[in-house]
Amino acid sequence: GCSQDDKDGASGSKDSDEIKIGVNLELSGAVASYGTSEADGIQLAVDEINDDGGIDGKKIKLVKIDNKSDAAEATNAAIKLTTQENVVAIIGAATSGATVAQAQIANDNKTPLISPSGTSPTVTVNEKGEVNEFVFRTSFIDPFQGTVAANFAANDLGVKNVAIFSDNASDYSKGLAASFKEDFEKAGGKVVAEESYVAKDSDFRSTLTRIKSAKPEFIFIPGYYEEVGLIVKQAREMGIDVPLMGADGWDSPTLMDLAGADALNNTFTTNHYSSDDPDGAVKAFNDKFNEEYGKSPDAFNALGYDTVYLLKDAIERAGSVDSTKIKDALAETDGLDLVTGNYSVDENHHPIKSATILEYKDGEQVFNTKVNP
Amino acid sequence: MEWIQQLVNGISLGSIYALIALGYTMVYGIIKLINFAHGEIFMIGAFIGYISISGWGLGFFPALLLSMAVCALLGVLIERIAYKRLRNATRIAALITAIGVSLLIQNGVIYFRGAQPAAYPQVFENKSFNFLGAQISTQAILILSVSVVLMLVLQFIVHKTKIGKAMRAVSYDAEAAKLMGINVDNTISATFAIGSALAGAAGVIFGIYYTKIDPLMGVIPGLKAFVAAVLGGIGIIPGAVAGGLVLGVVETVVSALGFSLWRDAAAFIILILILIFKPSGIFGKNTREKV
Amino acid sequence: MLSVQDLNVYYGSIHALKGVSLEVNEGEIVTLIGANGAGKSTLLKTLSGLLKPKEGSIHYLGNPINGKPAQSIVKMGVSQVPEGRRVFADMTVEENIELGAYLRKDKAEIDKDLKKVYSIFPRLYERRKQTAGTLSGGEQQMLAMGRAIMARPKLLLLDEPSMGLAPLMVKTIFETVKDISEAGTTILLVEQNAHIALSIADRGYVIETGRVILSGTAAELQASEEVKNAYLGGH
Amino acid sequence: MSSEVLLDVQSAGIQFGGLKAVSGFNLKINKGELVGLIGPNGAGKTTSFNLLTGVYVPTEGEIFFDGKKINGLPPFKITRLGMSRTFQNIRLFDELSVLDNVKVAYHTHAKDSVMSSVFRMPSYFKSEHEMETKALEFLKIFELDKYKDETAKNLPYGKQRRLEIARALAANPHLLLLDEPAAGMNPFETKELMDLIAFIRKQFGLTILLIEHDMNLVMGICERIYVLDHGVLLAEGSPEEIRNNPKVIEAYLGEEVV
Amino acid sequence: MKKSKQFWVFAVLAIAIYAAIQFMISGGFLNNFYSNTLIFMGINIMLAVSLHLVIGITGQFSLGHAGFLAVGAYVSAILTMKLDLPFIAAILIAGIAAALAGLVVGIPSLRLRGDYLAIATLGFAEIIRIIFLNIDYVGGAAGMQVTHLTTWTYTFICLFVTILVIVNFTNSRHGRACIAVRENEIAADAMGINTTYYKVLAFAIGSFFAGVAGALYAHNFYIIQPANFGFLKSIDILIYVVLGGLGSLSGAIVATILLTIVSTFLQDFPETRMIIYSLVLIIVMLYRPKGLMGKMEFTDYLKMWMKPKGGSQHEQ
Ligand SMILES: Nc1ncnc2c1ncn2[C@@H]1O[C@H](COP(=O)(O)OP(=O)(O)OP(=O)(O)O)[C@@H](O)[C@H]1O
Ligand SMILES: Nc1ncnc2c1ncn2[C@@H]1O[C@H](COP(=O)(O)OP(=O)(O)OP(=O)(O)O)[C@@H](O)[C@H]1O
Ligand SMILES: [Mg+2]
Ligand SMILES: [Mg+2]
Repeated sequence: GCSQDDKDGASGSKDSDEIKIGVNLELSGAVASYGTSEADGIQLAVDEINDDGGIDGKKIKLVKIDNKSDAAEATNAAIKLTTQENVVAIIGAATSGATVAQAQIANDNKTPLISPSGTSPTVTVNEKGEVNEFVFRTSFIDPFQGTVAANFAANDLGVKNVAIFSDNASDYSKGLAASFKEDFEKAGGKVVAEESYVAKDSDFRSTLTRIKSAKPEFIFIPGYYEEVGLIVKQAREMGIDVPLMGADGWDSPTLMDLAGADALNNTFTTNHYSSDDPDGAVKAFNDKFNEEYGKSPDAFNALGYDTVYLLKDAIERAGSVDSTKIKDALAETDGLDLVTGNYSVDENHHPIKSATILEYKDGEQVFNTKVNP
Repeated sequence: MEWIQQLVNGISLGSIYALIALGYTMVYGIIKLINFAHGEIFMIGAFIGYISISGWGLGFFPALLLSMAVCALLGVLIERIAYKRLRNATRIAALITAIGVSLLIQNGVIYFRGAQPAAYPQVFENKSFNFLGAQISTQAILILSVSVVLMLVLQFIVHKTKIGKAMRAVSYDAEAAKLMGINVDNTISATFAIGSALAGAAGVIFGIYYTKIDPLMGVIPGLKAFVAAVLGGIGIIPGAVAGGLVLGVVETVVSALGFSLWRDAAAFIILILILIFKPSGIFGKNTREKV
Repeated sequence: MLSVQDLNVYYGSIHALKGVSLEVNEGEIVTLIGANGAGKSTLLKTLSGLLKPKEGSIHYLGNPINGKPAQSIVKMGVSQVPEGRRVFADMTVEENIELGAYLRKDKAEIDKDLKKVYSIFPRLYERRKQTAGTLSGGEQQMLAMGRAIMARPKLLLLDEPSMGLAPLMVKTIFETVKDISEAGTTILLVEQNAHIALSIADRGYVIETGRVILSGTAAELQASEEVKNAYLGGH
Repeated sequence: MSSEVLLDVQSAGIQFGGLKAVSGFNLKINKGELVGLIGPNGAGKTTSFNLLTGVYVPTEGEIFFDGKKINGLPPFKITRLGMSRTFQNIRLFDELSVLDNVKVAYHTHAKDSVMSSVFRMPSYFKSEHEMETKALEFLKIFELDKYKDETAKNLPYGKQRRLEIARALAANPHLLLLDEPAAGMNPFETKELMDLIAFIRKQFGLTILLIEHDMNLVMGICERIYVLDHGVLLAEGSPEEIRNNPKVIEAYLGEEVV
Repeated sequence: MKKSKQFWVFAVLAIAIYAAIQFMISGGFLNNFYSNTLIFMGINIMLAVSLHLVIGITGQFSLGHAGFLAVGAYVSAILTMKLDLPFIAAILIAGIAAALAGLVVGIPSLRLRGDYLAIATLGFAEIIRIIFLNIDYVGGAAGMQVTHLTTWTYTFICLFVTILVIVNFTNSRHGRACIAVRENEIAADAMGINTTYYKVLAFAIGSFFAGVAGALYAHNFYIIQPANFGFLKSIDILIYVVLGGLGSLSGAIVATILLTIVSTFLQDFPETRMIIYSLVLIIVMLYRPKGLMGKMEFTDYLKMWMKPKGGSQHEQ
């Protein structure tokens, strides 16, 4: 990084009446569904802000790059955004791996990087335990939701023997499973079966058969709604009627369609927010999204949307588009109200957000409990 | 009891693979083209079924037929536009075009509707009944029977009908086939039409059985169908079904033993072992080139 | 019956036929002789519609057929036994023979012809369930002939039918050719074995590097010094 | 005919499914002989070549070459022992140049290792040079040297046949097996080929076994002839004996023969 | 000799290219983005050229190249990150490990032909990927973070060696033996060529350089994950080789450069990027079914150009 000292001087866009923000997302490839969802949320937020006159009078200009769900492409894209486009900040990527691939570049080029949904702790804290100064995230980190779910299962549901069914291809899912297990065992429970699947599977019957024969009273399924929908459906078809629980990855209107309302009875999730939360911001977002895209938003849409507002808040507080100042402002974010909850950041750049526990009842998400960190 | 259940699970998973592999092996056997776009036609078939059922309120059978018809047309169109010019090119060249077509369809669909999954509406009640302590769903039985029936129909078409013989003739030597008076272009189109219609049917049935469809849904099943087709012996129609079932049962057994993460690896190990001992698949004749 | 005028055919930049003209009358056996690479096979392929001529015309029974697709030419009664047999390797012998009758619908007659083919080539009957690819070279040649007979052609194009055949079989094949001709089929015969070809043919053409250099009745050609030296092995 | 036996086939045979393509096949060839193998189509001639060269493994009997038992050996090892062949259906390396086709056959006699060619050590240049000169020599004999840079598949048929023989020769065999070398040639070209076979035989001290249906060629140059029919030996003898053998006439030659 | 003169021309040209680019990088004329694109291109060329040896020269249809890339990437990452070995050692050992993997895969599967071989190699590559997915030591699905060590100089040297070795191999009796196997395996066998040996050898050499490329790859992109090495990656590499012209090393290089440029250029059209990319693929194949360069090499063009009436000359 020896040619980076021109960063503040020659970057033409910084003095113009535009704020250039890079978007580095999985728009094609294996996890295109996450990336495209976030892109929709981001676009909605940016349109809103620009229609409102922008940030301090400056319009946001997005520079989108598709990283094809590939870490190498994500690196390349990040380099392009920082050195060619001289963006003020980068939003992305949707997965932890593709975010980690950019972390070093963000640090080297002093460009804030915010991942809407990179939940792995390693996104903001590298393997040596050092905080990636310029890297932030909008979502929870994995352990937090795992802890919440474990406590809920042990205390509120009062179950003793549980099974865990996680997605081995996703560090999100594995992270959640690990923290759930740790805290649930700490609470005196027993994990009677630990099974895994791999994202993009559609048939889970054989593993569910195994789980069923272990006779758990509760199954923790940290995963994304695409697979979870099928798992819940197939589990219920096979006569598994114990409570099931997951995390924010479940959140999508499609889950209801995939699993069916009946199958979803007696299932719980932790989430940032509840879309039927009477809270004005959430409702406004829902309506606006519906109007724009003709469907209800899912968690990725919301996280993408929130990431833009998180950045906007930081820029406003920094009072400048200077990257380092924005970074400092981001690190000081405190109590910002977002669609996905009230957001503060800790010293590891992990968000401090409250979690909501929701229950599905006859096709409706019903608020159950709110858990503060 | 658990094992009977697992066997049932394996067979129902395998019949889905078999169903997709049938159309794959058909095109593959006749044109000798690894039609990478087969998985994408399968995906389009699933979406057409979805739109016609949830959008236009069609019933299962009309939706199935519509999807098969559209896919047949799409298959012929792809063949005419993208593969026909490459008849005399190397097979790998055609394979690359097929990959191009497959990417184009995937990303075209993503462009127009996004990459998010959609959920199939419930068309008929999925009842399960108990057999020796195992839960068997009516849909699983439906899929297995559809696969077997289609296999028989296809086998009949390819081996007993005139068009079938023309297809095989074209596959061995297109120029000599022309000298028999066979219209090679039409024969190949017919092959694509049938193969793609089968993919369309598989798409709808997959949608109903698994509920979830998305623009990338064709990738993995397409690959698995390819594996199943090779496992059974390239171009051999009963082989596709056998290959599909073997694949399904192996995957299930491995998961049932608690090695679900090694499931695909185990499937490939079985594949490789079979190929080592039977280099042209389960049903493949070990025909050596006559010297 | 067949009239070819000034035919020019190219393979990419290779000019394989350079202004070939020839005539075949109904009922005749006409032979084409010429060294390797002279363009004989190219001519037959062009007649069958497998190759498109760049210039020139082909009239068959008074109709222009150049540029028509192969299958419609076959439909008009032109059948070819291609060079190198080109049997359908993975199909059985019987299926191969049946494919010869692909465009015919008269089931009863087809069966009759099938029996006829088997009586000409009993070896094919013995092997009828075997896949064609495993036949010996000569057996494949018989199969290719049998397949062409099944089409009941009006004009039969034969490309080196004696290649690789045992002497006895060569005799059989040429007798068959004569029989087919006597039954009313016109024949255009490409042959390396100029002795035999000229002995059964009515007329012949000599082709050299894409051009007709000589033509005449079979007797005339047999007597010609040029032919003797170049194609009959000098005696 | 008292000289050393080069090839000794002792009741060899092979079965494909139910079909006995060749059985109880006995054949002995002495060093330096030129022997013909004839028989009706499908008699098993090519198949017996395939048995000799290791393409098929015999299901019965034994084959000795130069005193060594060779059944069961893979083709490339048999070739290295000094037996090479041509194919009934021409099998050239289509995309390679004429020269390279011959060089490939000389391959086994070159010494440079993979390392020496990758790092272009002197032995590489030496062996390339040797291969090139040798290959050109063979091409010259077959009058193919002016086509040396032509892609093999672009040669006319007759020249392809010659190239195949040149290539087989470049493998430096003691025993050369020719499967219908004159197929597709006109009588004039066949005559040339006969002279050529006679020439290379003398030049390289070869033993030759050839399959051919052209009786001019077979009767013209072979010293002894074996006749196969339905996979079994029908007769064996001098051209004269064979020509007059009623069994051979009935099964193969037909009445009025050359 | 003529051949060695050619070598020196090649070497001088290569060093000139290297020096020019290195100068532009250190002089700041090429920013990070361009130099990174060049490195990426170099790695891709190594992958394409090494697969070219297997498919284009030896005619063995392998769909598992990404597996060897993965072996190289993971082995090198373990060596530098966990065992603190120097990068150079990691590169070499990565190549050797991949070559060994190539032997393990090649020996059983290279007896298969055509599509059966393709699916078997694809299977092996998937098995390799799944093995890494299940080893927690290398991070499982989350992958492994790797320090950035790859530079233009490393890339260039590795690329140079790759091309040199493969060109020299091809233009030797061993390379000709491989081509003979491609052209007609039965005839090659009959000419005394140990076809299995050469198939396995070509496969091992190809795997070696894929492994070296893997080492550069791992140390260029900060993180490696099993997901980066799926069968679609193998297909990407296959596309380079076929698009350039099966059997032409120059073609593989040209196609890789072009596709990398196209792909980079298309970053500005994120929504339609893959659509355009796939259209490019289809159209190129439709109009140049033999690939961009057919079987021609740069040197063939050079010869034709220097000897205008030289007709169809074929080297290699
Ligand atoms: N597919 C092709 N591509 C390029 N050139 C070809 C092709 N087929 C034939 N030729 C060339 O065209 C010329 C005529 O070939 P053709 O096959 O018609 O000869 P022929 O008279 O049938 O010879 P033969 O007696 O060997 O069968 C030859 O020079 C041959 O090399
Ligand atoms: N791989 C095989 N599978 C089954 N049958 C075979 C195989 N190879 C040869 N045959 C059969 O063995 C018999 C002998 O074949 P072969 O090719 O040896 O005959 P040939 O004597 O060379 O005849 P030709 O003179 O016609 O070439 C034939 O009937 C053939 O069908
Ligand atoms: Mg010819
Ligand atoms: Mg033979």
